[in-house]
Amino acid sequence: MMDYILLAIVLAPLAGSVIAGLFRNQIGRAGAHWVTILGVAVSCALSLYVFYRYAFGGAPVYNHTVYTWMVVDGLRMEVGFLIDRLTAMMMAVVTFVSLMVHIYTIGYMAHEEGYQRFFSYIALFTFSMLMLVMSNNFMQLFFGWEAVGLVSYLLIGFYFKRESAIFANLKAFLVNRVGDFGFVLGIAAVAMYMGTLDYAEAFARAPDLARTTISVWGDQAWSLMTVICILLFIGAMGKSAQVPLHVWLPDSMEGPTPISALIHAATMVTAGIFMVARMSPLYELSETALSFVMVIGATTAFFMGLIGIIQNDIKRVIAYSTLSQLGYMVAALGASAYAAGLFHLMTHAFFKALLFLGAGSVIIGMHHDQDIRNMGGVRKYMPITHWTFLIGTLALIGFPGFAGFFSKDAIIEAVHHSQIAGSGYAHWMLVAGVFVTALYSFRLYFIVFHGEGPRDAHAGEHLRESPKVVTVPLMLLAIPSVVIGYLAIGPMLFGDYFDGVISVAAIHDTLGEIHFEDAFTFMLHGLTGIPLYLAAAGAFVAWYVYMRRPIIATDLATRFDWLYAILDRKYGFDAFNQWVFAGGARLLGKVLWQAGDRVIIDGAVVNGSAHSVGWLASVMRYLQTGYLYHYAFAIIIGLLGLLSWFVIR
Amino acid sequence: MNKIVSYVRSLFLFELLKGLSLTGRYMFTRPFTLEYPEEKAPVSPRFRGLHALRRYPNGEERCIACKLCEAVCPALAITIEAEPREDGSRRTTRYDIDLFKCIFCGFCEESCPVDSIVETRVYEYHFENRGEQIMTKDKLLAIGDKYEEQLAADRAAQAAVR
Amino acid sequence: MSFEKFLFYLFAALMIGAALMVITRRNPVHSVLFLVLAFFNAAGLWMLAEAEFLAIALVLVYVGAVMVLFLFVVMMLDINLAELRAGFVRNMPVALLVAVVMMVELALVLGPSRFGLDQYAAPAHRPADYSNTTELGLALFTRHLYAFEIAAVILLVGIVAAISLTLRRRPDSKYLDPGRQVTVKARDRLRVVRMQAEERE
Amino acid sequence: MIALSDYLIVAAILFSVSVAGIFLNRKNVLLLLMCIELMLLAVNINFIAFSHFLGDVAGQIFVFFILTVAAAEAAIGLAILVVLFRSRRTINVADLDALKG
Amino acid sequence: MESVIALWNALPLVVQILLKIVVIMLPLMIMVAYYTYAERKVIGHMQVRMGPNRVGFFGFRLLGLGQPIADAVKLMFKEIVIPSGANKLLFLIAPMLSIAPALAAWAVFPFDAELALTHINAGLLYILALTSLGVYGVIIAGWSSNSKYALLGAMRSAAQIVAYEIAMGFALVGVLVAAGSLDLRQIVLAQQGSLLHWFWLPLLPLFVIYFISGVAETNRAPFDVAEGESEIVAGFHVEYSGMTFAVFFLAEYANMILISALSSLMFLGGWLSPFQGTALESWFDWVPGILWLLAKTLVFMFLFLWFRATFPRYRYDQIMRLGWKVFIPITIVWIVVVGLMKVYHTPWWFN
Repeated sequence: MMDYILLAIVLAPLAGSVIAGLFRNQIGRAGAHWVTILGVAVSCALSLYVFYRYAFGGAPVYNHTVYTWMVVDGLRMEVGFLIDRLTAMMMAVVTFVSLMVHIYTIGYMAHEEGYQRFFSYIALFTFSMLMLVMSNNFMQLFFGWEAVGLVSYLLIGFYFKRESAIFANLKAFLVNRVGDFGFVLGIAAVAMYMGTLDYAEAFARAPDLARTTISVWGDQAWSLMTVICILLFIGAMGKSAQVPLHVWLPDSMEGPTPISALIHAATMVTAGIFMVARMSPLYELSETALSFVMVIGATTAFFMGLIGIIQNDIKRVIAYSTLSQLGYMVAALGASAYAAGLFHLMTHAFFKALLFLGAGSVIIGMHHDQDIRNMGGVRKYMPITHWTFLIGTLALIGFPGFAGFFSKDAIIEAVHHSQIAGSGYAHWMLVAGVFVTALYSFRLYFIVFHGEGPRDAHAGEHLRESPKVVTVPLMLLAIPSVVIGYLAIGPMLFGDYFDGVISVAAIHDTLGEIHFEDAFTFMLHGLTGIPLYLAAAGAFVAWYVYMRRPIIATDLATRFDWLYAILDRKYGFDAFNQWVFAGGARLLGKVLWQAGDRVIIDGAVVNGSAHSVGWLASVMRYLQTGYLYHYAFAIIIGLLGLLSWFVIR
Repeated sequence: MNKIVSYVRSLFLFELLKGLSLTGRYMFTRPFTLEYPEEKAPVSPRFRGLHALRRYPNGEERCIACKLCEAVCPALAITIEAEPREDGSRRTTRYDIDLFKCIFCGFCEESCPVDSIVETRVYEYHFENRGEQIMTKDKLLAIGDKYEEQLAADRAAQAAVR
Repeated sequence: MSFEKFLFYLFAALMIGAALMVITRRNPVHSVLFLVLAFFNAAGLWMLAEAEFLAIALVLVYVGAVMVLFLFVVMMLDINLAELRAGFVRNMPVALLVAVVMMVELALVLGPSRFGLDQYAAPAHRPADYSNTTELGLALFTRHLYAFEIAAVILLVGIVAAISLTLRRRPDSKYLDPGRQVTVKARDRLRVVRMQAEERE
Repeated sequence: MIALSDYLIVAAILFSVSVAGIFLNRKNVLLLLMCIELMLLAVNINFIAFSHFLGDVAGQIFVFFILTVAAAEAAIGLAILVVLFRSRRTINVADLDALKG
Repeated sequence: MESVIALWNALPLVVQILLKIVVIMLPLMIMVAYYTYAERKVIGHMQVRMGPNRVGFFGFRLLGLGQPIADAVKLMFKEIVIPSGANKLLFLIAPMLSIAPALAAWAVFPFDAELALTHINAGLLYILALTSLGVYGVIIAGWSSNSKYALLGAMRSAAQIVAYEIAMGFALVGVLVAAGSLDLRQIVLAQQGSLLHWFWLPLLPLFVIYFISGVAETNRAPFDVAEGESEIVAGFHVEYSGMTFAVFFLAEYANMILISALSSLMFLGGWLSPFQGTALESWFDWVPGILWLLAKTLVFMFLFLWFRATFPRYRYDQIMRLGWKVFIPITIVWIVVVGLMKVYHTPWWFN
């Protein structure tokens, strides 16, 4: 029974995607969204059922191979499903958000070209993501990993006639390649040293290899586990956009807004988080790797948030916010608070999707103008969007009682309790990040929804609430954004929800050190902590600077122009990449082109052989009279010669 | 559907079998053949057979050499030469019909003002030597004499419609 | 000289003679007919070598079909014979030289000293109930099945090639399809339109 | 008794005759084709003779295939000839020098 | 009786063979002669005429039975005109080439279980080879006449014969698959049992195609475009007269008889009694097999005439279409079917 349910979960979106993609002209626009939504809805319903069974029914872990692709030298390449509470939660989140996005898309894309193609892509994405989270082996994980990357590429470049979109998707693709390179190496290392691609077997063998060292280059001894974990984490850095592989995510906002919500906020980018959590038995064996993870995460969390403050594109602000929040999750992972990371992942999925969709709703209202400087006072025209967006913002900054509050507080607490190297730095970064988060969030909120009406009066006339297909998902997403933290913190973080799924070494058990009685007391405890006041300060500063005295903002910008410039250039990552990697590659290409291609291949091999053949042919031409009988005579004379040789011999 | 039916029909050769059955049926009907020399088909009074020149009952030849028949003959089979006889009346000195040219159209008979040149019911004749096919005046008159009775009767019988 | 030997020499002589005629006749039609004769005699030789099936097949395939094709083409083409004969006499000495040298050499290689009766004894005659066809069929459909199928494919390709080479589409030719004429029904062609009667002016 | 060498020499003579034919009628594609047929016949006689004397039916199988291929060859050759004649109004080999380099 | 056998054995071999040939040829020639007579009679009656009925013997008309003899005598005494520019040798050889295969085929024809001139085990192949030679007479006659009409007729005829020979050959392949032998006697014996065991039933399409191809092979109506009186006067034998023409004439009818006989041999059980396997079998024991064969052959011969009286001439392209696009595919398909029936031992024929 379970087999069929799981297969149905995976294959229903795929079927929808295939039908919508291949028969797009036959089924038309409505057909495309019906078929994909049906597929995803089936998938979602079944996922929720599975989630119910695992979360409340206590169903046993399901780990079976469905199909063996091939067996190479004992290495089995299989398609299989590993379903436990982690997976069940991911499935539920992925399919639910995906379903919301599907419905929302009907409204958002209503007048766009490539409607069917879009639905095909997002359904395909759902399939890929499910394959990723449900896999029970590295092989399938990698398949899903690459498949979501592919869909992401396709979707960022959805407006393929727009040059910036092309650049953005190429950028995403290339940056992800860097990460994936590490990821593949990590998988290869797992296959090489553990001789298996199956999670369960690999985890079982991992402790035996904890002391193993290898020499990567030189004579330096590296801990095998550290190497594997860091390599895998490089993959996660690519996919989850951690510094310095984060550069693609802001640019990916070139894609349509539902995509930004679905892929670049709620689901795909969390693949890295999920993967690290899934690999917790490996990471627990390497403190170095954990430190690395934590530092990277904390850095991302703070510095990316800073950039968000000065962005003017509504989606980019949220994108940087996403980066920052991903940094929080990664930092939680580094602190071995996998559950906290996943908890934040879940809450973040809801409220970030909500924010993105809300932003999208505003964008629809503004007729696809994304610049916040042109907005303002939208509150009056779009009440539902406004209220849901406000909920999302509060959840994001961690307003007590909202989802983000619980998860973020838990992370900060966990990092605070962590003892590994870098935890002090990480803690301060994260705490400072809270202020930054509140600042950019409310800056965005105030600029967009309050203040003077739209700068372009003409736009204001047409500004009205978005259709039902847009607002309903917003409302549906707003509910979990408020309550999910309160409901889920108990079982997920401090209960037994992840027992047997995530393994945490006793010395790393940072969550265990947090004092927790129930969600309400946890909330009350939060009221006494610094983060809340920092958040409130951030919100206040945002109000004061951007609403009350807008002059301060420009004044600050001119006074601290060096800082502004740094932030505006995003710390120069792009320029660096452009100059070093792109320029270097170009230089290398030029050298190869000039020396390798033109001189050696073209000159010597191709033209050289052609010339020699030409010369040979000019000599041989005299043999080629074109008369049939000359050839016949040649044959006969040859035969005579052969015969003579026989006779004389 | 129609196509399929016709294809199946053609495959089973229905039409051919129908044709075969038709000829097969006729094979057993009585032949219509007349065994000619012994049996002869009836001949119409208007039959256009061998030519003849008629005479008046008093023995005077009817032909007055008006040459209408010569003029009307589409095959140019008739050749007439004429001179005044001693008694001054115009009569032919030569009246030849080349039977190899003649197409038996009957125009000469129609054009004749005196019912002189006529076509008899005779269709059994033959030639054995070159030149015999030219019916001279003498031969024609002889034929006319021989069948005068029947010729007269046929003309009389047809008088109403001529 | 046994009867068999007599037959052999008769067939051989006729065949060689016919072959000589093939290459020397002025008229290609005669050449083809002599070629047919040569094939007949070759079939006789094969009979003597107890290859009955192939002997008959030679007649059937070559004489019955291939040579008819040749004849057909020769008759159909309006060939300028004089032009093609040019150089016949001039080439004669070379041709004779090459042929004779080749013949002598071949005879030396294949002569009785290597392939005589003492080297290869004549096999005993087959019993009367021996069927060459059966044996050939058994070998053909078992051991040589793939080759047989390839041969079939080659023939098919030959058919296709020959047809596609010579097929000429004549777009200007007009013709009727009596089948369709016969099957047509009145209602396919005739449409009865009910019209309002017009008033007289 | 007829010796194997008898067959072989008959075939050799036939082969030489056809070679001479190729030399003599080098301008006439039709006769060239016929000479090729003669050559194949000579080869076939050899195969049959060997098959007979060695008691191996494989030689006859080979002849069978040669017959097949030769029939196809003749058909295609003649088809080419006809097409050629249609376009050039001649079958003179000397006029067919499009292959000339 | 013994004395006759002794006398026979005393004769030299050559004479024996000649006598045997005469014994076969004489009735055949008489049959050919009277076949022409029958043709005129039958077609006459189908067209509600009487046909020849005058020439008789000794002053008696006898339904015109003397007609073929009279025709033969007339043709024998007519002048053989050789057209100017004709290739004289080939012109004279052509009729012989035309009739020779038609007669030679009878050498292996089994008239009864033991009654055949020679018995070879590849008889079917032999007959196929010989019938494939018939085209030479036509083609050489057409070419050597130095006449456009004759050449056109020969071309048509050659193409037609070659085309239909393939269908015919395939039909025969079906027969030999069914019988499992190339031996004509074995083919007949394989049909033993009853009327329903004869091959006409399992090989019905092949049977029909074989016979129709036979009609086309002999250039008979409705496939007689090679003669095509209306367009090319008389086809390949326009220029022939007298005895040379007579030989062509004979060849045509001899071929028709051969096709008929072969059809009855291969599809209607040859000399086998049609009452075999029924209650009537013993009643007809006294009938010699050859009479059954003759009766079956006569049926086919009658069919030839019937066709001619019934069907209008095919157009040339239709003939080619029928041969290549209809008959050959059908035969190939049916050979496969026969093969399957054989493999699976379909009752009643192949068990």
